[in-house]
Amino acid sequence: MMKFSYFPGCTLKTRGAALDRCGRAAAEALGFALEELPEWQCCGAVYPNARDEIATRLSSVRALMAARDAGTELVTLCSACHHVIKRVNGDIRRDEDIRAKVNNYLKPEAPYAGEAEALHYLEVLRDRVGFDAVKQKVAAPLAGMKIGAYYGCLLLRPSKELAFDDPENPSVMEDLIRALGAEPVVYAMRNECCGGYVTIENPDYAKKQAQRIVDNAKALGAECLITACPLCMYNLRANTDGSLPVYYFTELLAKALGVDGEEAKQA
Amino acid sequence: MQRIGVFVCWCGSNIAATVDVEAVSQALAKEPGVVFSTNYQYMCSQTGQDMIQSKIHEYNLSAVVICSCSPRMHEATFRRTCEKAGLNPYMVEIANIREQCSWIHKDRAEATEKAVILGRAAIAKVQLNAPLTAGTSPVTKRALVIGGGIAGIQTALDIADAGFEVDIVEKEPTIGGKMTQIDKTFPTLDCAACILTPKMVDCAQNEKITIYAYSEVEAVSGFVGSFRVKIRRKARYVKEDVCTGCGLCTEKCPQKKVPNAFNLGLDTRRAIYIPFAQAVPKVATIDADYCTMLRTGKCGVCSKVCEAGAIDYKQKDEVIEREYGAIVAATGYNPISLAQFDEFAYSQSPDVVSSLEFERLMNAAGPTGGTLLRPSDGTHPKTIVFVQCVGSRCDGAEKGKPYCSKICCMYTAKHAMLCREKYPDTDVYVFYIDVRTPGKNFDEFYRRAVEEYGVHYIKGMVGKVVPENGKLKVRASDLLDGRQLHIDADMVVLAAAIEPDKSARPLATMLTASMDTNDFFTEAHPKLRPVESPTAGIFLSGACQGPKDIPETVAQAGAAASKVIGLLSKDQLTCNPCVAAPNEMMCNGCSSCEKVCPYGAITYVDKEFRGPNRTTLIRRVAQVNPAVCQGCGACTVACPSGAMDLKGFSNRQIMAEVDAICL
Amino acid sequence: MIDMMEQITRIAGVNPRKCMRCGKCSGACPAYDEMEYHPHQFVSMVENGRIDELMRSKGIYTCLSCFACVERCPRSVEPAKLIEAVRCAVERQQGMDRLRPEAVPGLLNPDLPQQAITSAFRKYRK
Amino acid sequence: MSVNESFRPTIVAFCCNWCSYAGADLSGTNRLNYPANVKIIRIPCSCRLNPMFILRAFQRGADGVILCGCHPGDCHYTTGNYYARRRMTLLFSMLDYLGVERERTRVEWVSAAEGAKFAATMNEFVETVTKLGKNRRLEDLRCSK
Repeated sequence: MMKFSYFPGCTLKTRGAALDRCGRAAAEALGFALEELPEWQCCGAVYPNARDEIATRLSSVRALMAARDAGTELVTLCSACHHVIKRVNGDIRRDEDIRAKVNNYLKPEAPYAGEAEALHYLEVLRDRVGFDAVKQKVAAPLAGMKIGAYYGCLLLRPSKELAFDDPENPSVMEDLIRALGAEPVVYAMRNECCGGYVTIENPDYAKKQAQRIVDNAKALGAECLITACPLCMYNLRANTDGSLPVYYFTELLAKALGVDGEEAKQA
Repeated sequence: MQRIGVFVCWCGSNIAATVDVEAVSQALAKEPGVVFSTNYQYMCSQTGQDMIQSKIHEYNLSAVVICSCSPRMHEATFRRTCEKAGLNPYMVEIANIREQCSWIHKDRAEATEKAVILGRAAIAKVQLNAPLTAGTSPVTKRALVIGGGIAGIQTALDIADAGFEVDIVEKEPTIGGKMTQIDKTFPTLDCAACILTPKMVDCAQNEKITIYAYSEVEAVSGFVGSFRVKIRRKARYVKEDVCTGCGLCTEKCPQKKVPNAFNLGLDTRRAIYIPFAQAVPKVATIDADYCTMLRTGKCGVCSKVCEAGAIDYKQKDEVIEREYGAIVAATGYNPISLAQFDEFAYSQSPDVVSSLEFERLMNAAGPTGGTLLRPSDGTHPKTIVFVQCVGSRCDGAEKGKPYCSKICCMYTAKHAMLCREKYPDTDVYVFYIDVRTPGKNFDEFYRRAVEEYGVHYIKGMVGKVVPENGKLKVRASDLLDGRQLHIDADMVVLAAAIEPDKSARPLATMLTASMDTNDFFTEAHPKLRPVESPTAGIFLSGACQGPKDIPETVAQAGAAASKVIGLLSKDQLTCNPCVAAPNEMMCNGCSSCEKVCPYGAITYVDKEFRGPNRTTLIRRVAQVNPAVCQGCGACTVACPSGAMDLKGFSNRQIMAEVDAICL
Repeated sequence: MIDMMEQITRIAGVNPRKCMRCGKCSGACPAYDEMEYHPHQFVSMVENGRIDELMRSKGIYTCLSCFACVERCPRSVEPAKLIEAVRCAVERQQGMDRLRPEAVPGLLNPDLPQQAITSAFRKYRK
Repeated sequence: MSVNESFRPTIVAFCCNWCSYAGADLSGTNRLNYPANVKIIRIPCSCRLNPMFILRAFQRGADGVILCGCHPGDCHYTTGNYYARRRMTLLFSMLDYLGVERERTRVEWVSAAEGAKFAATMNEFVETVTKLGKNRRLEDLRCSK
């Protein structure tokens, strides 16, 4: 059985519990194990764009180091955590200065040089499990559902560093939707910002942002949206007219696989 | 010991500003063998050359060292100068104290010291120079033009006009290239087909020109004057000499759903097709990927309707071999793939089109018969947004090209103007970074688009296109007005960057012609030899050398032709005398050299040698054919006994240079 | 001022001189109308040493860090990184935190994910 | 470090005529600086470089030797740079055996269009060799009396 280190992140233990719970249930059904890192800390929440910020990079490095020591790849479900961890890993690999400072600070037994691989759950489905294998495991196909995948920013950009998918025309969630037996709806706003944390300061502006996304998806025929980010989820639900239901992608995945069906409906 | 003359050039201030030329000539005067040393302002000028010649006589010089610009610049000039004064031209060595010294160093003392050392190395080498005599090789009086677009066509016509045979190899079923797909041409707005198709017909009718359409160059060997080229003639499944081009088969073929490449997939054609009405040669071709007969063995409709009996389902690719004296690369360009720029929603909406697709949508022979209609629903677009520089002028290797594609500003002005002329009720926006219109009547043309036709030119760039409810929601910046624009457009036209055709890279490898980092062919000199490759006998025509519009392409095509004519009009070419030669006394006939020679210039003969006690013995020794050897020197290093050496770059000469530098 | 400019470009790790003034960043920016200086102006103002004005602007808190300008910039100038650098320069000063811990309880609502608060806290604080 | 500041290594650069020598010219045309202790010897092709030349340079006091040729696949003589690459690989292990540091000898592919790469390569190579310090001189026992 494939084994991965798993980093849930703060929100997945609370408000975003459905993302976590369904993700774990689906992993089990698909035959790979997510082993939660012991004593994991915050990923850092936002990637420090400033090159000279070291402290905010440290907690990601701790998670990465733990995965390296466990000899497994590090999987995250939350796009924000994934974004931070993957980019910090890239910094460690690319930037000698950051690498030296981080190692000086943490003084690990074995210096960390970016040996671990940071993966998003979707990448695991695409590159390790394969969508054909997912399709074979689907027990209750989501036939007839028209689903718009919402990517947001953090999964895709900057593509140079995240190398997750085509940043302007991604396909991994659409492929997943197809594997689950539903019909993907491609709409251009799927990689535009949901409003992010600006909702705290300026909810009106966040509302405008989120509503545009929903309008575009609806115009193209989507009946619901899926996302991989709790903050996107919040903005798409709380800052729109609520005309489109929004799910975590793992909720629909678990539902199609026939696990955790009851809970997915409640979510 | 040679009697050496040293001539240090100032190159105006190019050298003299950073190198103390007087000190260099004085220092070099003390080197062994130097009997005369001087410096002068412009050594390559007539006065400079005259001085060299008079000093050769005056001091009875046997060898000359010139400290000047790169030998790639003026070695030939100075060799000729010395030859005229009775010296063997290969008794001249150049010390490169400009490109490799004065231009890269700022410190005068340092640069002067380096110039002296470079001069000393050249003196050490010339001490060991020997007079060399160049042999000759014959010229095959036939040229090959690779690529049958406007560049190739013009080059071929001009060469044929001078009386030489020319072959055109074109990978598509017809010649004509990109220009056949273009609707109107700037800045005169005459129709592209009207000016191109007569030239295509001229090619077909010219008895000096042979067209190998639907063919590709497969291998090239040989060298200037006698290249041997293998050409793969791809199977058309139609006998080219029997087909009359009546087109009946292309109407009767039941396979109707083939994307029409000529219209860039905007409509469909049959599996057997003639790309367009004026194709040359006007012969049908079967698309093997779609033909039911070729795929399943059941159909044969085209064969039944063909009265000439031209269809041949069993036709195979054929490889022919031809000899040429000169080769012209005219492989042209393509727009880049827009897949990486989907912020413009090219893959998401059929109403977002490339500029070349827009040409087809405006063209009377195009999929809409010349009426501008949206590909999605066939309605007239009322608001059209043009985006310039899509993929041009990009930094970094991940996306796009670092260069300006040169033609987009003008064709976009043309498109915008034509839209407004044909459909005055359309709103036309052009988003630009810079409008670049150098060229005769070009800027006037662009201004007319703005002033007379009312095209909205907006300095800014589109950041996102969102297809929604039949509209394209365009988000863009207007930098001069300082606002973000939101335009509901009906069509978006992307001016995609252009790149060299994909076939150019493998071709360059076959031709051993060099390319730049963007896969454009490199010219022998960026200013003075713009249509020649550094590889002798290879010439460049059109956009394969860099982005070009039609007038420039035609001008360059003619220039390339004149260079080819100059070459083919010679009966003999002077060979490079710097060839390999074995010392037969040391050669043991091991064949190591023969194995590494890329030209097959080395053979072996059994030769009689004097043995001890008046005996003779027969030994197998290497022989180099000086007309075939290109002087790379691979054999000289492979030779285990050190018998093989290279004239002009002998082991002793190079060692002498090493010694002089490391002193 | 030149020192400040060097500091900004060093923190950001990008070179504003690479900008060719195409304006694609400002065409892509979803927060354009919320900022008094727009992404392309940000780049040129950093280049021209007008850091003070940028440090006083509200726009540095409106940038969503959505990286649309970073992704689409054809010249790898990546305006968001410059904006972040200016924000850092402001917040690293004494008493210039935009968000104080005391303010957090008032922002909480039962649906708002922790991530939003944590992110804002990281973004708006030294 | 202070020891090395005054040390200016002698560097011999062998450049093939078609690509790298032209690339070196281009870096001159573009006024791209590299240290004056790099001296270029023009050879027709990288495959003309007899490993003997490198040994000779080290005998005569060179501190570093660099060979520049066309990119693999782009050789003017089709295959010359492949021969050069193979020969240099052998020479490297021999130099190792002789005790000459690996970093003192280098092979780089520089095309005629890569003036900037040529200058950057030379700058970097000179820096590397400067850090290594003076080379011990190989002795030619045939010449010793």
